[in-house]
Amino acid sequence: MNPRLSRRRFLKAVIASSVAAASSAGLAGAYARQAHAQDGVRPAVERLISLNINGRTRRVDVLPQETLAYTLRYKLGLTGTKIGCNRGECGACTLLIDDVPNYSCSTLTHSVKSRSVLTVEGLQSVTGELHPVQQAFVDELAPQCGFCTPGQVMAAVGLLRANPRPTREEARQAMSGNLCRCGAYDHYLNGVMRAAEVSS
Amino acid sequence: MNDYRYIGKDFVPPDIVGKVTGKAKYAEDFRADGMVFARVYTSPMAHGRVTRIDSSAAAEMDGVIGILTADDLPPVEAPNAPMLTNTPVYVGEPILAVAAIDEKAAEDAIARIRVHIEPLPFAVDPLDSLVEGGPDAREEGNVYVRSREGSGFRSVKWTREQIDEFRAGKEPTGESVDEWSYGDLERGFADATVIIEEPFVTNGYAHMSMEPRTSMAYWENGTCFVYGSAQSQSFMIPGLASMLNVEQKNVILVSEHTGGGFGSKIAAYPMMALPAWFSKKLGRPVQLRITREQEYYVGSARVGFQGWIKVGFAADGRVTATDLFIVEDLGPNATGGDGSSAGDAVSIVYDPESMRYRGVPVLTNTTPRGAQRGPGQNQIAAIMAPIMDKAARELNIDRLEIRKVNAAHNATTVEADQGPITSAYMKEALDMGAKMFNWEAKRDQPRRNGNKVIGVGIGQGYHSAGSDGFDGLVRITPDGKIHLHSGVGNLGTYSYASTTRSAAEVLKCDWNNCVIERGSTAAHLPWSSYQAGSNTTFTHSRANFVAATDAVNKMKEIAATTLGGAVTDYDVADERVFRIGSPTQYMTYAAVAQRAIELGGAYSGQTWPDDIHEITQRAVQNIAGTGLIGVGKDTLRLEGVVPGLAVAFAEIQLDLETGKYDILDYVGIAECGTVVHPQGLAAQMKGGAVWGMGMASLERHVYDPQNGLPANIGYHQCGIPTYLDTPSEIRTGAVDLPDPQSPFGARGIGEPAMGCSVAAMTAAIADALDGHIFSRTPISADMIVNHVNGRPQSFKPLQINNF
Amino acid sequence: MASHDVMPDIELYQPVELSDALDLLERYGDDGWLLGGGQDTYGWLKDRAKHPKAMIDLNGIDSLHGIRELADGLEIGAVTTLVEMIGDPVINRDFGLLSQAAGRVASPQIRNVATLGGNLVQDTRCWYYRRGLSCYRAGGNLCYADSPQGMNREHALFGASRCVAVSPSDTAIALVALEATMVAASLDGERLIPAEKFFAGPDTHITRMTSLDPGEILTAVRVPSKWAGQRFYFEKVADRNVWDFALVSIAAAMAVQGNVINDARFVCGGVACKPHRLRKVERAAVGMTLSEESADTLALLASEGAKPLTYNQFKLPLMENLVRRAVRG
Amino acid sequence: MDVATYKEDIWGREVILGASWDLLWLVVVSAFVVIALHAVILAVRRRAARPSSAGPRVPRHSAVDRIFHWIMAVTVIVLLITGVFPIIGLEFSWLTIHWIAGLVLTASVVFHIVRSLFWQDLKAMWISARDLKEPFDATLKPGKYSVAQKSMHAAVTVLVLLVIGSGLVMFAMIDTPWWERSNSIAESTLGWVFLIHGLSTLALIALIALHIYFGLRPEKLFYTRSMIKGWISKEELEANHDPERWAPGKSS
Repeated sequence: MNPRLSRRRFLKAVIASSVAAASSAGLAGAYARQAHAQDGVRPAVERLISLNINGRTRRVDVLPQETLAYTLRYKLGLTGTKIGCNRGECGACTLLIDDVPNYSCSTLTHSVKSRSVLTVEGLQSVTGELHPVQQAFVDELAPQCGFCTPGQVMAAVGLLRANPRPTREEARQAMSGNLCRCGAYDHYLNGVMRAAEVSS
Repeated sequence: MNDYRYIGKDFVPPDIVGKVTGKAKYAEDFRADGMVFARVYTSPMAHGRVTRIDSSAAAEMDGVIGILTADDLPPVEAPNAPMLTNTPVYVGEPILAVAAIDEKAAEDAIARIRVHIEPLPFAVDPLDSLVEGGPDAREEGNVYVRSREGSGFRSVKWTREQIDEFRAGKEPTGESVDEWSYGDLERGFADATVIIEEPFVTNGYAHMSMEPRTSMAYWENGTCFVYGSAQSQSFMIPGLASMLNVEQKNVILVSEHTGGGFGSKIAAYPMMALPAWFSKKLGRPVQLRITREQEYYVGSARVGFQGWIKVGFAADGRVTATDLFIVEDLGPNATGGDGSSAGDAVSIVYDPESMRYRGVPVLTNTTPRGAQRGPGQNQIAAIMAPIMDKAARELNIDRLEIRKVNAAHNATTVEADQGPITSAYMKEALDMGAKMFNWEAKRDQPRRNGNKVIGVGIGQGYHSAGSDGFDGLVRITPDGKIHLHSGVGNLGTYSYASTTRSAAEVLKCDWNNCVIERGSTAAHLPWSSYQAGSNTTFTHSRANFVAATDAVNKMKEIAATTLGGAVTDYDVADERVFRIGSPTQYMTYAAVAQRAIELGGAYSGQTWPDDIHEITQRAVQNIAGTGLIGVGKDTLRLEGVVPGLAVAFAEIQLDLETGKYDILDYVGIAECGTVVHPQGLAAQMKGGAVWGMGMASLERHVYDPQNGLPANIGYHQCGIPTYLDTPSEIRTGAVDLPDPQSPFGARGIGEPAMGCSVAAMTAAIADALDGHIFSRTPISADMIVNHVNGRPQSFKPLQINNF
Repeated sequence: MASHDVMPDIELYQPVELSDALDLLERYGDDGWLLGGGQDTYGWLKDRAKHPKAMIDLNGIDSLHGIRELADGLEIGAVTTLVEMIGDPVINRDFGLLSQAAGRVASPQIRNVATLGGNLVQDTRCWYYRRGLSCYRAGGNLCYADSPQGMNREHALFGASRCVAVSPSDTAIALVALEATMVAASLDGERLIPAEKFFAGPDTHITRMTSLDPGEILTAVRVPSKWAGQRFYFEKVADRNVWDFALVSIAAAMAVQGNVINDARFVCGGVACKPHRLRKVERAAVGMTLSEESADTLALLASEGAKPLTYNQFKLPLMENLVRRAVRG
Repeated sequence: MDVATYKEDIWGREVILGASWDLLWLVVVSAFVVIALHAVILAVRRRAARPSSAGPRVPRHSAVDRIFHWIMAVTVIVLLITGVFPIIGLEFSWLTIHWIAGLVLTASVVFHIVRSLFWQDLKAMWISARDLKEPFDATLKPGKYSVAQKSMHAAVTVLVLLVIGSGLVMFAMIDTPWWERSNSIAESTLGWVFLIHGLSTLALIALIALHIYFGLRPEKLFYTRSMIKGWISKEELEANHDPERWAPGKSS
């Protein structure tokens, strides 16, 4: 039985009478038990859900607490999305949800039902042609170790969808939620600016 | 400029596309049938002895496959770090591992395990351990001494007075265990017009590579397959084999991509071997994904310095003498080296006429330390730059001039033995940087604007950047493909690829016909250098040159025997061996390869030179008969230290009210011989610059001395520089003068690229604060605010691990 | 204190009606965890430093979402994201202070999902507490940060009582400066709490950062027109310009006529367990003209009554400087 | 229901956190039950005529003792309110009031101890073998204090000393006008201190409930009056006490 719940009930009871308090102990317990029984009545989330990932609908069995990064990497085999910190402190797991950059390590999979998820695997054209951002990052030798790159790519794609012709400073601000331990920021920004040019 | 075909030209490294598409596989992206997931239980205690492990509840849980403890593993002799331990010497040291069907089950199990640990005395500040009666970080002692008389642990103590005097900024009088010197120090100081004496501190801080050191392993009839995160490739094998108690031929390391290392993944490390042992016990593949927090614990960190330095300058700015004393904050199981390397760096970058180095590497119960980008060189670079500027002021010399007066050149003699260097053009680098940066104008501009002050600084970086003795291996197959076998790791510098281009250069072949064999030691890789110490470019331009030359000679021999004439009559071009003067007489590389197979012997790798490493021998053995083999050990001339040098010019605008500053301009100049890969070089110079900026003011290493707890276990607390803490644009350049001892004149640069940056930053900060020297890194906003407001700093003198 | 990073088993509810959310909260009591953007949730759970039994996701409740103009000012739903606030024309027109504050929170990706409610009720960043140590705030018997050797550079100057942690919220100081009102709903009905009273110190609520009672949900924030379009100043000083929390931050609102300050609110973040109002400065400011002299005079009043710890004395001059800058504008 | 609550300390070891406040229920409820039972029993039992408070008076409690008693009463109540209410959910800024009240209580107790040691008759409070027969033998009448009163005093003495002792250790853990808190006591030690403080508080709550109940019972009300006004009537004296063993006026 959760302590504060019981304490609060206890307090109310004391003000009434301690006889009431005596029984309210049992009451609260019963209440709590009954509450959990009710879970059946109004259930929590369904585990088997459909996800729209890179334009495809995938049926997945998802635990209530599961993060999107975990579902992608461990259930759907989409390992392009990297887990650098699992804390929303690095951006390696960045992907787009309805075109908006998100940290998938800090997003519950159940919160993206009925929304479209785009990961780095979904950028290439059917003919295998690189997305302008990917091509620009190659041309500018933007990645070094490459572990933060998928996140950088997705942040850049998100930016260009919202703002096709950003200034370098706007790009810098928009990319700032992605850490690069190799310190390739300058090259990534060159890439973003190049991609903006070629795609417009 | 050279007229090479590939050297000095940009190219698209074969692995980069995978990085932008997410197809590049890192250790934790691999899966194997029946693979289980492991997690480690880490020590909550800075130093203790495990008395009892109660894991019964965990073992019975659903999904739990097995538990591994130190007792399941062969003992490891200190100071080497064990895979699992029963006597943890730092918070976060792995004590046991649990394997389960998924990570959650493994963590649920970890949460149910009770480990009883008897606490032992600990120290998180070297001086707290060095002082008489102070605790030793290990029961064996607080210093590990390496010496000819025999290495081992000792308990080194100073008297309280000696510690207090050191803290008070006086020359340390306590025992040092490491010492070297050259020249006449006394005379050097006697000759000096200006003498500057400073106590200093450089906090260590974590490598925190983006990719935590995940590893997956399984066994297949006696051979262990390890999918690990490694800076190096072939170089990992000997260490890994000994950790696994198997022969080198029975270990295969797959490491196609590595999410950063910066010195923390140079050679085999315990967490790489752990899953292999676990897999052996469970009989199924085991993956151990290291979490960010655990990466902080086991991922190693830079060695911290608590030091004292005294530098004498002649009237013309020449450094006459340098006396350097360093107490190294070594963590629990490193054996030191940063301190002495710092001394070496000083002897090269500032070329003092006389010098003495003394040091004590003290063990502390903090996270393990290891080499980190410019280990030693970069700490001292940050301390030296403002000292040079202070001397320049007192001698009324320009800050650029005083550096040029002491700049390393081809005739400079270096280090304790005052030996030669292969080549050095520091003066040229300084001039080039000054020009690009517009030094005079920036130096003389109005500095104060309200509460904002401009500061400009010059930094110099150094690291030995190359060695010899490694092997090269190329293979030409009958399909006309040229296979360049590269056993160096893939850290993200692309030097694994750019160095193979020296072979292509020699073979005069089309780069599109070249295939780089790499990524797995099963890909028949030669014995190669570790990808660290700015080593790859120099070392493997040479090794690949040797192998390619061997291939060319063999092709000429084959052509001569096939088409007649003498070997000297032949030359190569356009993937043909042709008779000089009669271009109709030629064989294509494809044909030569076919012929080589028929001829056998050394041509197709049936035999090989006996001076090559056993790993290379095995590689040749395995590809024997598949084509023409060019192989050889690098025995080219190498006399003297190979210096990687870099200079940086920085302009900052410091806000006196907040202690924060913006970097308005940054110019980094590389002095690394011939430029091999311009884009790659720029990337290294800029990455190094960012690292320097982090070290200068942001990156943290905080320990609670009362409980031995680290604060910076994640990216947030570590303070890794972001897009908005670094300049939007960083300018770079290169001197591009060839080194005589490298076939194409190339040397390495990775580490100096950072040293020059942190030095330029500390110098610029001092400049903005009218020459005030903090003699400490990082210089955080609070330190600047306290200084500007005439408040004492909050930390006590020489306190370390405080930010 | 083993290190963890995988989400443990926990129930998830995604109610679409506030009443359902309140029922769930009442049902689970302390074991229920309200979910906004979740950016200050998953770390706690992954670390297994807190052990709620159920997450109650408020994002599906339309009534908690959006920005509405009221007769007097405007109302911002609790699950409105920071990025929505940053881009909102009305907020930018009338309450630039608030959008500036929201714009300095954490990182772009976090601002995309972080909610106003979550940013206001987020827990302190004291690293000892975050590490899962059972200090006073975690229900224990001592404070690790304010021990003789505690590393307390980021900790409190004011209002500490046993616990010395500070309030990390950037939007909180802006809302206290704007004299906002918090709307809290519970099964017993709705309660209006003045922003200043909404945040609680350790002297009264050592295990909570707000005065929300168990069973209560912050549903909206009302910003009165009083300060609309006035002279604002916001600044946050942090080690890094992304992600990091304020070492010291300031939100100031000034009603200025001609060159004279008629009314003013100065609130600092990062110096106390709740947004710290600089009452002395506010009183003294009234009637002053905007000048460097007034800036200096007011600055000196900023840090009065501060009790610095071992490593945070730098916050005193920093506060004074921020007041100076706020007056300068 | 545990007596103590536990937690994992900084070293990952289980240590005591303090008393389990769920015990509060038990204490309050059982105190109530005991009181209720006692009330019922006495209600059914036929009671003797109550002695009159009129007529000549004899002194029972000197002014000093009465002042001490009421100071103690007030501080203890304040301490209970400031100490317990926040725990059961009524949160307010309690700490300062709590420790100030604690100091007042400590001071008055010290005063009382010194006074009783040197200027009062310790034996008056001593529980002898004869006292123990009292309740079972109607012919035996107590001296100045009945065995019930003596036991109450003894129990309160022990508990108050415990609560003050542990309280003083906690006092060292907070900032005061006189010192900065040390915060250097081991968690494991602290746990015991909090446990003692908590348990003795819980016991005091029960005891005080009884004390107040008896103080308000009609046949004992004259004792409460005597604690306010200082005197009881000769009649009350003779009805409840043995003049041989307590001759008011001679000893205070």
